[in-house]
Amino acid sequence: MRRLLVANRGEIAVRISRTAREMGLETVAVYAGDDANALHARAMNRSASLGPGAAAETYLSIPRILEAARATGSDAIHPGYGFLSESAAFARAVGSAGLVWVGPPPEAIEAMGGKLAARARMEAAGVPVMPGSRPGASSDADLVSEATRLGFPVLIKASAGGGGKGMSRVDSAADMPAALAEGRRLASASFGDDTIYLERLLADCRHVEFQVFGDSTGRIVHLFERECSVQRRHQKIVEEAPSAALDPGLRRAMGEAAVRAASAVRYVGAGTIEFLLDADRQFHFLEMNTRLQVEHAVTEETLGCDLVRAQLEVAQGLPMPASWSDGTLVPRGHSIEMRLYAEDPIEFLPRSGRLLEYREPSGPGIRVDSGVERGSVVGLEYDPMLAKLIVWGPDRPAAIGRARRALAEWVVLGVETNMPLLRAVIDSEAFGSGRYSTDLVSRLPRPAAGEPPDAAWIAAALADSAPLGARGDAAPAAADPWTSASGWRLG
Amino acid sequence: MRRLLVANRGEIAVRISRTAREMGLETVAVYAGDDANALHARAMNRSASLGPGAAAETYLSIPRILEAARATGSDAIHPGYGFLSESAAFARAVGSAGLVWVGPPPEAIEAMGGKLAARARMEAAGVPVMPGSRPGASSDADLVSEATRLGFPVLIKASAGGGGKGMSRVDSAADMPAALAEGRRLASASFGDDTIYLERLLADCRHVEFQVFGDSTGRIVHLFERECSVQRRHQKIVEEAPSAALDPGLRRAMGEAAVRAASAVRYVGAGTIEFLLDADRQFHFLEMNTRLQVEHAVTEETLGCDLVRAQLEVAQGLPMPASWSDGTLVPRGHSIEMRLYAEDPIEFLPRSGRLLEYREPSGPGIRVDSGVERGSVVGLEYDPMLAKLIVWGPDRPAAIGRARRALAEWVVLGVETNMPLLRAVIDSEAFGSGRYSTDLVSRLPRPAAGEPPDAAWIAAALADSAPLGARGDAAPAAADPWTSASGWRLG
Amino acid sequence: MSGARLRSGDAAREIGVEGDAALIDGRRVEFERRLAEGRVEGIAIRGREHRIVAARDGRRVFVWCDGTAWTFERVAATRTAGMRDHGQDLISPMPGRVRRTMVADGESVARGQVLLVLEAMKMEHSIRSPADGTVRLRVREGDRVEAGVELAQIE
Amino acid sequence: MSGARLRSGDAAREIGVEGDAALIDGRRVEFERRLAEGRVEGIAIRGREHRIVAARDGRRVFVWCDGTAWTFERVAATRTAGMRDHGQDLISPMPGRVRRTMVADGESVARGQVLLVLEAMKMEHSIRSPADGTVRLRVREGDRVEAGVELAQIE
Repeated sequence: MRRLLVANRGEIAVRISRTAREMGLETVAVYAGDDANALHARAMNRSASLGPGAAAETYLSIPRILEAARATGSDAIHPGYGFLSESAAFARAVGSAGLVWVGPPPEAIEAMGGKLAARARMEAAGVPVMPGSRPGASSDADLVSEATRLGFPVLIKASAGGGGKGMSRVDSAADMPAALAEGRRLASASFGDDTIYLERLLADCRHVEFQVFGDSTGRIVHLFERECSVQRRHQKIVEEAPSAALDPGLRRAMGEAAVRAASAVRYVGAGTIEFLLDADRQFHFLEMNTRLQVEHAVTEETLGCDLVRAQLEVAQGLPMPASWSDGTLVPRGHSIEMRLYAEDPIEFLPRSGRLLEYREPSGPGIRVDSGVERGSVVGLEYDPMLAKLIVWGPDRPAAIGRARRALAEWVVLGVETNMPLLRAVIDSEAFGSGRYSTDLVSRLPRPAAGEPPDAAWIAAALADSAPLGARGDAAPAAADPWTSASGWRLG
Repeated sequence: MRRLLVANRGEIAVRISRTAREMGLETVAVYAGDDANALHARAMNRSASLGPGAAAETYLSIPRILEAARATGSDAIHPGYGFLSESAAFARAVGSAGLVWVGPPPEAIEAMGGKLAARARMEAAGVPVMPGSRPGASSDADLVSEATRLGFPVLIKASAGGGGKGMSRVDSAADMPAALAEGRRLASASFGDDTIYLERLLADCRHVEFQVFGDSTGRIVHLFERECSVQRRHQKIVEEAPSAALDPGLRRAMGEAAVRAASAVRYVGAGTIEFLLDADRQFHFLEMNTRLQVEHAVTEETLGCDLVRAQLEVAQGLPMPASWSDGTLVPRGHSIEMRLYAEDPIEFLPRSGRLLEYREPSGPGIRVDSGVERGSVVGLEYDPMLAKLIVWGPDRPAAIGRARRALAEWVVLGVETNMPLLRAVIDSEAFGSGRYSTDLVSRLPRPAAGEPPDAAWIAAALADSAPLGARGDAAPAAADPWTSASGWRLG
Repeated sequence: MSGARLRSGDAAREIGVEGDAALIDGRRVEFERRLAEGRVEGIAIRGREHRIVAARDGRRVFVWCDGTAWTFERVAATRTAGMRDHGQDLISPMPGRVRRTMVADGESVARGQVLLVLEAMKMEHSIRSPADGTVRLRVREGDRVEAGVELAQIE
Repeated sequence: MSGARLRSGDAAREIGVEGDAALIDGRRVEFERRLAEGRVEGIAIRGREHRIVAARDGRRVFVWCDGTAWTFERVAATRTAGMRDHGQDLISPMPGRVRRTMVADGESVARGQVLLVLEAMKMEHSIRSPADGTVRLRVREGDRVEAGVELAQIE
C-alpha cells in the first residue's frame, strides 16, 4: 500500500488522511464538482474530481470513484463512514479492481446490512436481541399482531436501514396501518427496499455500543464501550467513554456478547456493536455498523490507540496491535466527544452559509477533528456535521470541566450551529451526574437566546461602523467568486 | 482558592489559565504596558496592567504583582516558569500578603537556588553529582588547579544561574584566567552574584530529567523522565518521554535518586531533577528546577495527568492524586514536544515581527500550547518561544510520524522561526534511531533554504498582484496602530 | 460619535461609541479595547475581560463573545437617518424546486413564519421569514429555481 | 497577464499568471486554484495538491506551501518597468543603542553581511544587509535610536 484514496469528504476524510500521512502513505482526495474548494480536497497529496452532480452521482458512484483511483494510481481505498462505507458491492468492486479495501469483508457487510437477517443471526449466536417482530411477519395483519404481542409503543424500522434513519414510533394498534404504509414508503425511498420490522420501544434506555476489531488471523477483540445516549432526532450528538452506566460485570458480559456477534460474521477490521441498555440493566443487540464510527475518537483517547492506523495495517494483512489481544489494554481517564452541526439548536434544521470566522480550541486534553476552516462554505447538500471536539481528562469531572472550557474557546461565526445545545448538555445536571438516558435532550429546557452582554453590543457597534474590507469582515463580493454560492443570505 | 492570578505571559500563562478555568476558578492576567494586546492578557476573566517598563519593572516586580493581586481581589498566585517562579523572596511575599503561593516552599527554592550549595547538599543525600570544583575554590589559582584535577574541557557555571544560561566551556589551562574573569562578569551581570564553579564537561552525554512531585503529607514521588538532549545554545528545543536511553534498571535508579534529591529539601509541588547521563550510563545530578518546566506536557501526555491541576490542588493542601503514589502509574505510548521559537534556524538569533498568518495543526494526538495567534506582535523584549507542539503516539515511530505530519500543518507566516530546524531534527537519522546526545543539533547539516517549488512561486505572484486589503493581506497601516512596532521591517 | 440602532433576536438597542466609552440606550459604559492586528479581539469593562471575535457580512454583524455567538442587524442608523430600509431578500442557495408556498403575496408575515418549502437535493427545506413585514413572493409553486435567485422579499 | 520579477533568497524568477496558467522564466505551468473565501489556499499542478497560505506585508509576500514558509520580494515589475527601485531600508524595531558599525558609509556590502550591532534590552543584535549593494549608514556608533528609526539603506 503506497497511495490511499479516501472515498469521503468532511472531517473523516481529513482525519483518515492525517493518519495515512503519518504512516508515510500518499493520500488522494476525491470531490464532487461543487466541493473542489472544500478543506478535504486540499488536504491531501493528490485529488481527483468526481464530476458534477449530487452525492448519488459522485461520492456514491462506484464507477466514478474507481475511475478516480485508476487515474491517480491509487492502490487502496478507505471509505470512511456513510456514503459507500457499508456497501458490499463497493467492497467487492474495489477488490475486483485489484485495490486494497480498507474495511470488513463484503460477506460481513452483507450479513449485518439486512437488519432483519442480522437479528436472527445474532440470536443464533447467543447475543441478546431487542424483542421484535418475527422474521416472517410482513403483512399488516401479521405486524399488528406482533405489535400487540410486543406491547406498545413499538418502533418501525427499515431492514435495509440503520443509524437511526427512517425509524418511527407507534403508540397504538389504531395507528398501525397508516404507520406501516408510511414506514414502507420511507424504507423504499431511502434504502430501495420496503422490508420493515418492529422492535419493542423501551423507555429510559441508554444506547451503549462496543468497538470491536478483527484481523486476518481470525482474532476478534472488543475495545470497550462508548456511551451514546445523548441524541437528537435519533442521532448522536455527544458520546463518551467509558459509560457511567456499566459496572465491571456488565462491561464484561456486553463485551463478550459483542465479540460473539462479530465472530458470527467472521469480522475483520473495525466495527461497532450497538446495544440498548434498559432500565433493568438488560442489554439488547440493535445493529452492527460495519465501518469506522463517527465517535471512534473517544475510544482512541481512552485506550491510547489509533483505529485508522490499525485499519490500514490490518487491511494489509498485518495483525492487530499485540496489546489489543493480550489483555493488557486498559482504558485510562475519560473522553467526551461533541459534534458540531450546522443547524439551529432548537428544531435541529440544517443551516448553511459561510464560516466568516472559525477558531478551534487547543491546549491540554483537546482534540478537534474538523472538516471546515475559516472561509469554508457550508451547504445543505451533505451531512451538516462540521467538526468534532474530543476532550480527555483524568476522570469524568475533569473531562466535563475541559469540555466546558473548550466549548467556550470555539469560535464559529457566520453559520448557526448547535453549540448552545452542546453547552446545555455539558452544563446539565443529568449529564453531570452520569445518570441519563436517550431522552436527555428532550428533557432539557430549550436553549434561550437571552440578551447579548454589553461587551457584545459594543463589539457589534464597532464592527458595524468599521470600514469595509478591514480584517475580520467578509471579503468584498467582487474578490470572491464563492459569495453567490454561500447559502441563504439575507440581502 | 477562587481567583487565581497568573504572574506570567505567553503560552504558559494561557496554559495555566486553561486548567484553572476547567477547575471552575476565575483567572486573572497581568501584563506589562506594551503587552496589553498580547493573547494571555485577553485569555482570562480579568486583567491588570503592571504599568510601563521592561520586564524588570513589570513581570519581575514583586510589589507591582502584589498590587495587581490586591486590586483584582485574587487569592492565589501561580508564577509559571521563568520570571519570579524561582524567587524565594516572591514566594515569601505572596504568603505574607495572605495569598496562596502555587509553588514549592521558599526554603526549598533557596536550598536549590544556590547551585554550589545544592551540589553539596545532594552529595550528602547520596545523589551522584557531576564532578566539579570543591565548594571552597574561588580564586583563579584554586579554580585552575581544580580544572586540571577534573581534566579539560570544563564548564564554568554561575552558582546563582541555571537553565543553561551563562555557561562557558574552557579547553585549556591557558584559557582559564580570561574565561574566569568573563564568567564572573557575566554571573554578576545576569544574576547579581559573581560566584562561579566548574564542572567536568563530558562528551557524548544525554540530558535526562525526572519530574518529581510532593504534597503536604510529606509524600514525594517521581513521575518518570523526560529526554531533553536536543538543544541549541544549551537550551532545549525538542523533548520526549520516555527516554530511549533508559532501561528499567537505570530508570528505577535515577527515579530513586530524584526522589532522594527532592526529599532532601522537603519538596512540595512540581519540580524537576536534571541529570546528565554519560556515555558509560552513569548519571550525575546537575540542578533542580523548583517550578513547572516548559516541557512538562510530555509527562502529562504519557502519564495521562494534569500537572497544573495537581499544583493547584496541592497548593490548597489536598493530597496528590492517589495513582501517583500507589505504584499504579505507568507511562503509555510516546510523546514529543517541539518548541517554536521566533529565531533564525541557523544562528538562533531572535526575530521579531507580526504573525500575518498563524494556524495550528490539529487532529488525533496533537496538542498545541500557544502564546500567540494570528495578528500577534512578536517583539524582542521577551523570550522568543511562541508556542509548543506536543504530539502523542502509541509508540515512538508513530509519535515521530505524527510530529512530522503536525509540523507540516503548522502555518506561521510573517516572522522567521526555527521550524526548519525542528523539521530537520525530527527527520534526522540520529533522532529517528533514538541514539543521540546533546550535540545532535550541531551535527545536523545546516538547513538549506533551497528554492521554492513552482506552487509557491505561483502563489507569490498571485498574492503580489492581488488588490491590497483582500483577505490574507496585512491590514492597511492606517487601521492598525501596531504596524509601527512590528519589528525589523524592510521598508 | 458613531451611532446605530442594532437588533439581536428580540432585543434592539441604540448604541454609540466614542473613544473608549459607549452609550447603550443612553447608559454610559466605559471600556478598553484589546487589539490584534487592528481588530478588536477583546473588550474589558470594569476589570472584566471579554473575548471578542467579530465579522460583518453585508448588513449583518456576527459577534462571538466569551463563547457565545450573537447575530446583529442594523435596524436604522442614527447617522444615516432618512435612508430607506431596503427590505430583506431571501436568495436561493442552490438549484431546486418550489414545492409549496405557505403565504400569499402581499400577506403580513411574522419573523420565523414559514413562507415556502423548497425541495433541493431530495430534501425539503422550510424557508422562514427573517423579519416581521409584508412578503413579496418572487416565485410560484412548482417553479424550478437556480442558485442565487430571489425567492421573496420582506418589506 | 500580470507579471513581476520576484526574489526568494538567492533565487529570482520572472513570473506571470494568466487565468490558470503561469509563465515561470518562460516555462509554462498549468495549475488549478483551490479557494477559501476568495483567497487561494491551494494550488494543484498535474494532479498534485499543494496547500497554500499567502500574506503580503508591504513589498514582501509570505507564502506557506506544504509546510514550508518562503519570503518573496518583488525585484522589478514587468508591468511597471521604468519605476525606480527604492532601495531597502533597515528600520529599528525598538529603542536601543548602536554599539558598533561594522562597515563604512558608502561601502559595497554583500547580502547577509553584518552592518552594525544594536544593543537593545540588554542583548546585542547583529543587523545584516538584506541585499547586495551600497550601504548608506544613517546612524553612528553610540547613537541612541528610537523605534522606527532608519538605521541604514542599501542601494
